[in-house]
Amino acid sequence: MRELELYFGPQHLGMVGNFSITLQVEGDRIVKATANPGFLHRGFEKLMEQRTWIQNFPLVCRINVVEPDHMELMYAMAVEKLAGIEVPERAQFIRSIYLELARVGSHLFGLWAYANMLGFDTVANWAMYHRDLILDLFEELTGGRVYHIYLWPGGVRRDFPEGFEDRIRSTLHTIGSCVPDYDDTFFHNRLFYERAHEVGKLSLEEACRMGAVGQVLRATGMKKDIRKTEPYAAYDQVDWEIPVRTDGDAYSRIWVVRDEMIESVHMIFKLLDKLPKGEAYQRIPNPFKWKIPENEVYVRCESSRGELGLYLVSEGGDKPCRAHFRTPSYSHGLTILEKALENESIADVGNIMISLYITAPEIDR
Amino acid sequence: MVIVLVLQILFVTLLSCLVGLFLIGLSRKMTARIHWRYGPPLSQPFIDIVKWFSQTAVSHGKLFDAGMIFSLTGSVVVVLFLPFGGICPLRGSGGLLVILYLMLIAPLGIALSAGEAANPYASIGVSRKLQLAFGYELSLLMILLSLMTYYRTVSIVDIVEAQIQSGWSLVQLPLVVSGLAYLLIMPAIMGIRPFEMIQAPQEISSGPMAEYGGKFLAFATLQHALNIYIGLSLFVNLFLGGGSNAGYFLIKLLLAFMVFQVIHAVWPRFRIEQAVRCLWRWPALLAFIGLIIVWVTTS
Amino acid sequence: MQYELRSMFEGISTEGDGETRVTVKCRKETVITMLSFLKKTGFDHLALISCVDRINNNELELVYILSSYGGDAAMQKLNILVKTRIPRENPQFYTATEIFRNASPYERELHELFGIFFRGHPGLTPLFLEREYDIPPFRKDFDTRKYVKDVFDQIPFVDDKKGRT
Amino acid sequence: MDRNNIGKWFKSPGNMGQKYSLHALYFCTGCGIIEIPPTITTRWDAERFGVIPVATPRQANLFLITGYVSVKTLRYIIRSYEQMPEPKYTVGFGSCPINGGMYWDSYNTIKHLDKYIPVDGWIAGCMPRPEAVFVAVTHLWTLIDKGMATGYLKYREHYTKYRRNQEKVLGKLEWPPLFSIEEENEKSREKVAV
Repeated sequence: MRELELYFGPQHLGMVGNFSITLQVEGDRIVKATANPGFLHRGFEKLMEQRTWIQNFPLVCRINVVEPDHMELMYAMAVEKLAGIEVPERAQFIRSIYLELARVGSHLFGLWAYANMLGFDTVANWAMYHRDLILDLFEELTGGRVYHIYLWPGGVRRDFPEGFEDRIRSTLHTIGSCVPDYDDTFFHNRLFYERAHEVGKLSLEEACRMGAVGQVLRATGMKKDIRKTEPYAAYDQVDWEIPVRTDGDAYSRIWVVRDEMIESVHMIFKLLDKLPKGEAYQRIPNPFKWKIPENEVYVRCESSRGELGLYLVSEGGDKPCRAHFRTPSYSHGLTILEKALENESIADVGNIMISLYITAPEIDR
Repeated sequence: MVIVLVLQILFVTLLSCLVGLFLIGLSRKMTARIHWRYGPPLSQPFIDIVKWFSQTAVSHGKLFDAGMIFSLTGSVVVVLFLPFGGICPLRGSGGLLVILYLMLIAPLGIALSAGEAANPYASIGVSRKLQLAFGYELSLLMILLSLMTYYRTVSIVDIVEAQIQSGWSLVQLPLVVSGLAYLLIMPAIMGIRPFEMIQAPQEISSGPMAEYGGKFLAFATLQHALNIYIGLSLFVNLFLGGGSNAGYFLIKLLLAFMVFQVIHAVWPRFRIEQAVRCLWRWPALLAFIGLIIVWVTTS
Repeated sequence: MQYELRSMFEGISTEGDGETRVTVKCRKETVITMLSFLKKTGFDHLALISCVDRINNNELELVYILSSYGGDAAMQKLNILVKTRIPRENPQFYTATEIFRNASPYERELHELFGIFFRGHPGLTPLFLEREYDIPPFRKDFDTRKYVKDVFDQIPFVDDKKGRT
Repeated sequence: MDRNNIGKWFKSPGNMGQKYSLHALYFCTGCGIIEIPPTITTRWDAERFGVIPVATPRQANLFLITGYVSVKTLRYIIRSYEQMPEPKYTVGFGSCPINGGMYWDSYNTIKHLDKYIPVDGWIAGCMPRPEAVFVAVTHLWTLIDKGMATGYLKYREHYTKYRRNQEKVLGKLEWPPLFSIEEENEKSREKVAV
């Protein structure tokens, strides 16, 4: 049969983010897939070298538009470690609550993308609506819907407003009350199983060899989560479980996402119950004259896509010398995607891509 | 006499286009309501058609234009064979076999036209369309055979008249199984979910429609509207007793459409090989059983 | 851990708190053997390959960050930063793609942004960039502001009626 | 639909059709795309105004440039824009296509989008809220009504200049020009000016 070269993206309705895959197709089967990133490359890390430590905050959150909060956390944590700033306990709790809210929002966005891809328009619309409810909380807290710039070296920018904890609870109850509906129409739907089962399968060994992290790894059966192995913020203060499934296909990846969302919501409730009183931020030196001693640091956290890291070098100046983000989508999108797409049908390209949770801006930076 | 015929032809063509477009608008509104949205105005498809005709359009060759016209003509001719209430312009000739034959013209025309565009997504879409047709044609043939055996006629008008006297086919015992089979293949004929993989914008960039813009898209949408009308009208005429007048017929059409729309709104789409497997399993089996039942009871 | 490494390899120096981060500085010849040794010991996850332009010393510093998938809790906590320095002019290095499969895109990126040639890499094709640059853009002596002024600001507006420049 | 519009529908059906059925090309050019899903789904529901995303440029007549434009994306933006049937409208979404926004000193993003393709309207902000899309759409309606949304005509008229600007950034373009290029005329005009 004749081989055909097919361009999937960047202008494509099934493509979430500006990303392109070149497919070698034989009939309906994909022989070879080549990822083609770079449509969103802005040279962030170069731009960061030209701005002062505090000026970089608006920049880092724009690296991943779906989930800017973990990027802020990374940068704030790295600066704290370099400058030796302690974070008050209340700020740690607030950070955890805020990051878990962001995780739920990001997973709902992923659910929108995945459901939309398979044609579950109704579920997609619901998911987007519920994400908007979470964005409303963020808007009240920080003033921005998408980009918040809320985390700060030494804590958070401002404390929770009055009654905010109750509003978080009621919003999460609203979303949680719809979980049975989601289950009936989407997760327990036979067609979802038919479409996603045995698609884009990865074994545990392959996943480890190609550097999988996050729910791609957890769907293959490995119980690994940075929040447990190297706890940051207040994750070691409450009990929670790591959801795991063993099949390693798109079906189990989406189920892991669902379980993680529910686990996150439970975690927020526990954190809210334990929230201590006190200061929410520590004063930092004058940001205009702030110089950070010469050192280097590698920090990591668990974003909603997996292990997120930042390698930050200071040369004793008022600007960073070098910053390099280790983003989970990088190996998912460039190594694993090419492998997972081999011998799959054209109908499943978007299906696999979104189940791997790839966001293009994270790759390109 | 000729004038009456011409008037009837014009009337039915125009009305079926209008009904088809109205159904598309209704479908968009209903889907929106199920999505917790407000939805577009019901007249939105008409506005779209007006817009597309006012745009420039890029043609990709003579066959690109001819295929489109070919396919639209095929659909219009099928419509003329279907009774619209009491009106059926071409009542004397043909009947079910001709309809079955003519229904193949529309996909072929689209295939010719989209093939000329040389867009790989369009050709994938066309191959999906033909595979899907291959999936439901057999069941459709068996269902029509059982109807023809039961009523001992090939004329669709006679079948409608027989139903007016003796009640709907769907509630007559020997035909119930065939009716169920038709209900199952109905989404595939109309091209809605879970059999929407022909267009599947998230997978293959709306398939055969990928290269259509401007007036070509308008024609393609009209053809799609007619296609929906044909699928529903066949069902209403064959199983729901047609209609003694146009109003009654339209109400039945609308109710049948709404049932399928609800399915369309909450289901995803199959992969093409899953769809063909599914179509060859249950509907084909049911249609075969129905055929045997009818054959046993009538002989 | 640090003692073990120091006894096995020559000419390396290690530092770190021993619990979460360990930095290993070594000569450029030992890096590849070091990486494969560390992979066998259990540090089988390559988190990042980064590069720092030390323009004052006229050197490029390559940083490989490793962590562990399996292993006990203490080992999972540990990140190892393997560092080496290569000259800035005509920089060349050996590829790590045969040890870690996900090293390939990182090396392509460094090839593009820093101009480091990785010997033995299966395909060092461009990854991100569309235009070609005289100096690889992530090096310290590449001035993006000047570049923007020279390239993008020189392109004229199409209608000059509004008086914009 | 507004009853006052019936007269307009008879007078210029084409314009009214363009107004009430803006089909936006789904192209995630930048991070602004994050606000498009809320705009088209339950919370804001752009389909009320006839704005829906479509899959291919041939079916679209509204091009929302959502966010910064890198050099690599610009090539695909131009290709998509040239494939859209006329009349077509472009709206820049976010600060970055206006003047570079916060990437004013980045080496890989173009700063002024209207140097390369004509733009009919801008939405400022980073990130603009979904309501801003509706404001832009209603403004675009006014422009279409008054006959001022003529970006596509401008593209025809100044095609030589646009093409030259595009080639300055992207190098030699591999597709043939959409309209004729007046190479000699330009040269002779320059000579006269000299």
